[in-house]
Amino acid sequence: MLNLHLLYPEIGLAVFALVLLTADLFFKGGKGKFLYFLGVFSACLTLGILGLAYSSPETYQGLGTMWTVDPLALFFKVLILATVILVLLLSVEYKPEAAHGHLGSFSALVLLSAVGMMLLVSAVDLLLIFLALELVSISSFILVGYERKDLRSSEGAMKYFIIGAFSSALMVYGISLFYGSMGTTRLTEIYPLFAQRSSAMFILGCLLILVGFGFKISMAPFHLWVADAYEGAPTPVTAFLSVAPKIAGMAVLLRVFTHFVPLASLDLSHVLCFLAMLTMTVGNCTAIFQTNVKRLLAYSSIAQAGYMLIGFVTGGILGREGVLLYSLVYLFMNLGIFAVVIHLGNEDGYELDAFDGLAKRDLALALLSTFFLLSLAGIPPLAGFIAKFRLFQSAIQGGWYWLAVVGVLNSVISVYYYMSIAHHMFFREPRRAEPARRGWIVTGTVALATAAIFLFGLYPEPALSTVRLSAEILPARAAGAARAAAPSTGPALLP
Amino acid sequence: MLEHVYWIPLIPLFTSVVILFGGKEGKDSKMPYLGIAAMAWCFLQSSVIFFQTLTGRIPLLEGKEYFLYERIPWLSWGPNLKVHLGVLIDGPAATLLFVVTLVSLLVQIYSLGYMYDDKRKKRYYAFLSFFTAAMLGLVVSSSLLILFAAWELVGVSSYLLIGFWFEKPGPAYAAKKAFITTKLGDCGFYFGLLLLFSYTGTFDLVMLKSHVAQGLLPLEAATAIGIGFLIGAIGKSAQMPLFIWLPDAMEGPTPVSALIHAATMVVAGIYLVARVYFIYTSAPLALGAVAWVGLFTAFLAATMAVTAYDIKKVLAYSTISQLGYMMLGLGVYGYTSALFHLTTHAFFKALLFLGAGSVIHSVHTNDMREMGGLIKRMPATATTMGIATLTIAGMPLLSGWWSKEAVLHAAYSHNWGMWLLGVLTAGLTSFYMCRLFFLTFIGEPRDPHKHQHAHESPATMTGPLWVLAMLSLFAGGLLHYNGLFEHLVHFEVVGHGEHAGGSHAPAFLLPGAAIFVFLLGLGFAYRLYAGSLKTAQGLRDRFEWAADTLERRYYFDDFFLWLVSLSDKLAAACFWIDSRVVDAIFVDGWALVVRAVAAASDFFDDYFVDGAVDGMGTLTQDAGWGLRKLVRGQVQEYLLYVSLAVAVFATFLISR
Amino acid sequence: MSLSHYLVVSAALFLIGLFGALTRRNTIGILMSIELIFNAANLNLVAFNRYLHFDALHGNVITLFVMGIAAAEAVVGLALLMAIYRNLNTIYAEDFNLLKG
Amino acid sequence: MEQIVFYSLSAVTLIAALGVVTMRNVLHSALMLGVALMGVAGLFAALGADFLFAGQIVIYVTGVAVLVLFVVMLAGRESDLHARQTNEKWPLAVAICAVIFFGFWRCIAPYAGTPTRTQPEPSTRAIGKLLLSDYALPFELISLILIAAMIGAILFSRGGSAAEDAP
Amino acid sequence: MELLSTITFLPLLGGLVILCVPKEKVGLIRGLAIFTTAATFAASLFLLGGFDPNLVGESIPKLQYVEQLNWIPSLGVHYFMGVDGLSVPIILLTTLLSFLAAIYSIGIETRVKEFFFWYLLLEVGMIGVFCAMDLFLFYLFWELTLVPMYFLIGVWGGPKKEFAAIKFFLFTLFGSVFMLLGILALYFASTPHTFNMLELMQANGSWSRSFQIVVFIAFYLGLAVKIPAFPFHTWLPLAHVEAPTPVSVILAGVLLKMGVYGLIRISYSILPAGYEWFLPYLIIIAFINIVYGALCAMAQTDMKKMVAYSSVNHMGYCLLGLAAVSTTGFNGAIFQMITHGIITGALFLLVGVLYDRAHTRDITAFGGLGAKLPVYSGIMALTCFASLGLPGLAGFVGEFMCFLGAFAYWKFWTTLSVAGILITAAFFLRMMQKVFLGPFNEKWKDLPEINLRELIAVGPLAVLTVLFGVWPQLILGLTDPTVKMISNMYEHMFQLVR
Repeated sequence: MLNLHLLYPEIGLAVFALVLLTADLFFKGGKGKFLYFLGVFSACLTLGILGLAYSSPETYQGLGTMWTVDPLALFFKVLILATVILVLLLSVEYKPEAAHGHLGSFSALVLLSAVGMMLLVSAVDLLLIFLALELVSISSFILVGYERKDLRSSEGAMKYFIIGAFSSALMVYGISLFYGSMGTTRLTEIYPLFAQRSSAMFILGCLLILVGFGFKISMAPFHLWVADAYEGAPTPVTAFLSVAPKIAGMAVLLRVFTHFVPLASLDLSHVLCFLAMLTMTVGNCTAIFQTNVKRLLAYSSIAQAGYMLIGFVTGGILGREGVLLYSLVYLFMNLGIFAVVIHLGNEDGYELDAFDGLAKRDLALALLSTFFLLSLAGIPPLAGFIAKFRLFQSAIQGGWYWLAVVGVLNSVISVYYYMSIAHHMFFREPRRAEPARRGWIVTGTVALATAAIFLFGLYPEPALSTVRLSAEILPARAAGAARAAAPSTGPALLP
Repeated sequence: MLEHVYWIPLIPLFTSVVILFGGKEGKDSKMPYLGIAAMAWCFLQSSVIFFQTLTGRIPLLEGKEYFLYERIPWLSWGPNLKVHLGVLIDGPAATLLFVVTLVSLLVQIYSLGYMYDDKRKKRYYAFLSFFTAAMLGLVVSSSLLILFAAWELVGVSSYLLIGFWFEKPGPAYAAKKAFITTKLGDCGFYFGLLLLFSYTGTFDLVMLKSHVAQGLLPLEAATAIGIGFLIGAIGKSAQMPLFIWLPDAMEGPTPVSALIHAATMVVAGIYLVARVYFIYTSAPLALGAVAWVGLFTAFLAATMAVTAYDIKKVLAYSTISQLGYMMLGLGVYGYTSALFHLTTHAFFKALLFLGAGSVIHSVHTNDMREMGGLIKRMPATATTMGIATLTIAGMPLLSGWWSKEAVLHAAYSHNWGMWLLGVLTAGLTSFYMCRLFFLTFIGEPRDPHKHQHAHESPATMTGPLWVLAMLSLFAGGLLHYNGLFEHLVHFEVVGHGEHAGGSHAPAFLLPGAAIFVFLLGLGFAYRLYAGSLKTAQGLRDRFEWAADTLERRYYFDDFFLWLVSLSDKLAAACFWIDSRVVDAIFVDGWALVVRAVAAASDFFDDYFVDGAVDGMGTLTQDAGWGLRKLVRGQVQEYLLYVSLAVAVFATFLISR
Repeated sequence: MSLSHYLVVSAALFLIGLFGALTRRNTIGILMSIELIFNAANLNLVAFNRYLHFDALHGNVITLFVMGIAAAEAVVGLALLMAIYRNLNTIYAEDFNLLKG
Repeated sequence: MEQIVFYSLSAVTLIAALGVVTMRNVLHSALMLGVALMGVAGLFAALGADFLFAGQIVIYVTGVAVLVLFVVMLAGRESDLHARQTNEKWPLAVAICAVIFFGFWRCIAPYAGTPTRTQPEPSTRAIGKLLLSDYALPFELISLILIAAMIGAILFSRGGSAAEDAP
Repeated sequence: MELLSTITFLPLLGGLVILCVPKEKVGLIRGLAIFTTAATFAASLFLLGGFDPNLVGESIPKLQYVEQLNWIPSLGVHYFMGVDGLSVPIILLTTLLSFLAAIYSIGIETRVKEFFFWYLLLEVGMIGVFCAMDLFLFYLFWELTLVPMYFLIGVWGGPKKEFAAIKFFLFTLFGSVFMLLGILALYFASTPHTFNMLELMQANGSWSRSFQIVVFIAFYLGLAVKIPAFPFHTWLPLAHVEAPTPVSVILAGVLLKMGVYGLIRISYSILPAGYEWFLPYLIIIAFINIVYGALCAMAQTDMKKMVAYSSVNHMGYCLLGLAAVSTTGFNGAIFQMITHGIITGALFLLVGVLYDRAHTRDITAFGGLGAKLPVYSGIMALTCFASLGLPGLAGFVGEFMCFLGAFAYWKFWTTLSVAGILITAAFFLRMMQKVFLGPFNEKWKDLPEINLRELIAVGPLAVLTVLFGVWPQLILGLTDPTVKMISNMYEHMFQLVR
């Protein structure tokens, strides 16, 4: 049964993307800003359509041939669209004085990658997952290299492309092996075959698929492109890359590797636990030595991916809820700090001394960005802490003590470089006395993000309940099977 | 009169606060008179109490050995642990009340004249009344904890008074030294208190006495507590190892020395041992220690006094020696004799100091070598000093004779060796006291200039001298008459009668030896110091080394200085460890961890992957590319890492 | 011929592509090697479809899609390459060292 | 007879692939790529996937290989022709390939000797039906991907006109 | 009307109001800050008024002014605030010191608005820690104090302020992060998963000893950094020296107490087996803290660093009291905490007064100030003597009770620690002698006497020092019933220790 009606939001967004593409012909130069707002409007419209799915679950949630629309997918679709809206708004703010060509194609590409992500999040077929991943990758290759004139942008794009292509090639080979051992790429059908078919080829296939996903969420060994691509790309694209694909990647990881192919069965959980620790530690330790804000935030996003992996490794309800909550909170934290980076970047560039003396120039902005940084570091009264708390809770419950300890130590290391930014803001003298003139978009984004991190920090109850509701994955398999593989590795310390 | 005895310590306390904050500084401030009035009132109260208790008009409470025992709860924690603020008046307390208030009153009157031209007189009187309040608090308090509190407050006030002229470096250093040394002693006291509390659970003297009586305190605990209190007493009463602060304490004004370092504070140690005598009697070892410490202190101090030329230092050594006598008295079960000696000593030692004060006041120097023949210029001071010298030297029928004789008698009954050394010290005492008298008053004036200016002190100063002189003359006899003092202050030791034990000496031996030794000392002193000092100088040159050791106080001072420098070195070492080692471990340790991770990834990269790339320079490329830096942004490196990871994990998973 | 023969050929093709991607200094060489890997995967898919899961032609359809993707990748890659060539006038992977650290 | 076809085709493919990887001259390696892809097409034919054989030829051999040739011509410089083409890390790359080959060998071993059970028959109709029934969504999606690629290609290969520069 | 919440969040309200006031109106900002701290202090007095010390539970502490509402049901977290005999005196100390330090910080000229915002935020965190009875809430307030302190030290501090600020932040965070793991472990160990301290106190019977030890170590790491116990104390001298005077008053006066409070409230009450296992090490650490701290203080020439090391010494006494698991020991520890807060607070203010005038804290640079600044040296002498434990002043009673309590069980170590008292006396007197006594150093002939503002800040503390010294029952009356209950909560457990 095709029941394409489940995918109306994606289809609508794709149409809007194409409309934007054609509109690009008519609007040249300055008037291009309108196209951004058109993009934002289309994203809002899609959100509206999504609302239907939430309002009447029985009609708008269900299983298509290759895709399923379930609370998990809906939750992530909402997050992706929110990111798109904020990123498009920020790109209006980005380099206001430079003349803008092809604004239409820029926002079209963003919308296309949003479509890709929305499909990725709801796909249950490996081929569809691969195609969605490809759409996202290709559009982001182009977005990273969008500033043709800037050498760094094209070089960053090139590096990002080479590694992206390489890992998608590996992934395809993995899918072929998967197809070979399982006979089909549809994850829903593999469960009955699963028990007796876990041959070496299947494991290798899954591993190579994991490489594809690892690249997308910048897991440890596959994270090396992140810094170069983020630094090269125009800042709104960096913001977009650091949030949306990462969240989508985590969603698909959750769906594939905790629901359909339980980790423990392939005893991958120890490997992934090591990878999670590696990601966090490498992300944090290299971030300490950075002087460029974008590279620092790149490594910080790698570290954040590491924290999310904790929830993924420990599996179980708590782990899944932790990942969902973390992605929700991470979105606001990151976009908040990127708004400030863009705002300052326009005049002062992207070195750390762009933040110098911000407290003197614009105390409110300085205070709010400090709250973002503290939330990223996981300091209690803010949302970041609640999210990390949930993840560590799942780790301790699952018996992964060492993972929790490494996670906790990493948040301490992360405080060092987050605070080095605060250090520049509060302890250094500003280069220019007058405060930078702040557009309404930056103020709006920063205000929204602060409201979010304080709301989720001080009264996280609504967020936690929505997350618990949306942590349910369709098609629900026999409950027993998933539990069977729950890891019981922790020493029997717990009485 | 007796019920309100708790007012006696409180009145001087309030006056000291009033004086400190009220009135204005400067020469003619009225505050001193307020101080004297308050002290006069206290003296009146305590003398009434003393005479009534002495003459038996106020009887002992039935079945008890004290006249008054009241207390109010001060501090309570835990189920039954309570500390009370209370008053306990028994024989020794009454005596000491009288002695302390008397001497304090006389000193305050005397200071009117002595400190006449000092602009910070107000603060001086405030400290004096604060000191007296603390001392009286110590005397009357019923709980050992409050006694310890008063003990430390007395230490602080002596610190303030010694360092009164703090502009000069001498007094400042002496004050610090005094406080630290007494604090060292206090640690022993502190340890004793802790041990006592851990065994009995209370600080109250009366309760403690009943506890010990019931034998609840094991022997080794009693000994340890006794030793602890003894160390406290050694610190405060300047006994052998910790006496070094007393000679230096002479830097303070002379009336202060008279009050604190002769009559009151220094006897606190003796009073403490007397107050907890029941512990000592149950721990013979501790009592023995008391005796030997007292004996050695007496003897060594006496030897040191012989060679000293500073008039106040001689008196300081003599005080240490007399305190040694009292300790000896206590140590040989001579409880009454020790306290009797304490009382009489207070009078004539105070007199000696005040006399010396008036001499210094007029001659403006402490050094006896610049004095001589002052009797012509200062007849009143000379006569009173003469009486005091005779009393302390042991002239029969004077008060010194009675009390010292009683102590020697008790020593003899206990162990004749002690008695012999005691008599020898008595001889030395009379020698150095007469030497002092002759050097200052007799013979021709060595410094004519000072001699001309010497003048008799004003009435306010000589008045107290005469009062003390009269007391030194008659007090001994009166108190000894038909055992008045005996009745007031006695401690019957169950196993050891006052006169029991020890061989009974023939009646004439003890007094005879004492008289003989007194005359011997007098003769020698006259021979050496009355006329020219040639012979004395000759003797000194021949026994150069002996004179030198005595000058250096048997190198105790150097020992403690070395101890202080040792603690400074230790402190410096600790701080070095703290800033280098402990800090390094935790701060750099943390940075180390982070750098290790970064280095590991670099090492992995350089060694493993870039091995070949380092040879970049040698690559034959056309000039366009030029020298290329070691490249980290190598995209193919990233590919290598990815494939390497895949290879490793593949083998790991499949081979499992 | 049996399935393992084809699998061996595709594995060999995969490895050669991998080797090429890791060692070629010219970016185009890297792209070409990645094309080889894609083809190895296609070969795999068709072989499995033919030998094991012959009931439905899923394998072939997937291969078709993979070809499409490979083509798209090549297009974008080469376009990027042209952009870089115009700025840096070199296409050697070692020279992309502007972004590092 | 079938062995001969298989062995010759696979030999051609593998040698051509090796050529792509090791040829000093980029132009030659591009040509070799074309030959390799043709070999793969042949293998498809051997496996009875006729539609794919045609598809491979159309898409890859003509499209991609030729495109690569153009780019080599455009971007290549005289100095590239005789430059050493492999960087110094090739010993490590060989080691990695060997390890992975060992992994593959462990996977392939169980499938040795599985015979083909059905006779190959024309597959175009079946593929067509499948494409529009089960794989409808991927079909649409691939079009979106190609559009995106198109945008990229146009954007990047646009001339040096700096006027309407990208944001 | 929830009194505890008002006391805790009144400063936050003040802080937010200050944020809205424009930067230039310095006078208004200072007025607002002092008014807020004064109001908080008044509210805490009101709390004291209504608090009945004898209302004590049998097996677990009985709380007063309890506020409990369901804050995050999905995490099982309750907004649970309550006070008992242990926390009331410390809250009073916090509000008093904050009020007096606020008066003293009128002297701050640069960036006044930010200073008072962080300052009031700090006060919220501190008060919250002592009222929170829910582990999650406790941790939240505990970390809330970190950020403001980082900025207060970092912006207004001395020459090496940035390094001191980040070192303080990382050190404390490193410890408290392990505390978080401990809290999580406790959460999962309790049968109906809960963060509520009171329920955890009852649930610890069922936990295995090794579990309690591991969790105890996790908590101890966090608390030891704050106390500061021996190996983790190196941040203290640096932070104290670099922090501006009012901040170092708060740092010494209150932040150090959070560690000891945590030890009693969490480590002892919830993990008795862990605590009992750790006792022998605790007494050794206490001894090291006392003697090592005193010796390091002796070697200092910087006055403020010396006072900082003396706080290490004094907190050593608290640890000594804690090592004696008895009513005497605990009472002594709490008493010592309160009086140390008052005395060291006053000491830091006085050192600050001298620093503001002479711009140097080097002891050897001064001489004979006694004559020039009579009132100042009078108060300084009083505080120094109180700090070295002179009876009749507040320092002695707490110290003595700690020794009494500890002596009952650890005779050897306590006797050694008595040497600590002597060394403390030595270095304080050495400082007094070098600075106040001896020949007058002409360099300082124009030093002005202590002014009214500083006198108002220090005066009450000096009066309290004497008051608590002469009549200590004022504090003991408050704490004794609760401590009696706490100390024999685990009578059977610690029997073997006795």
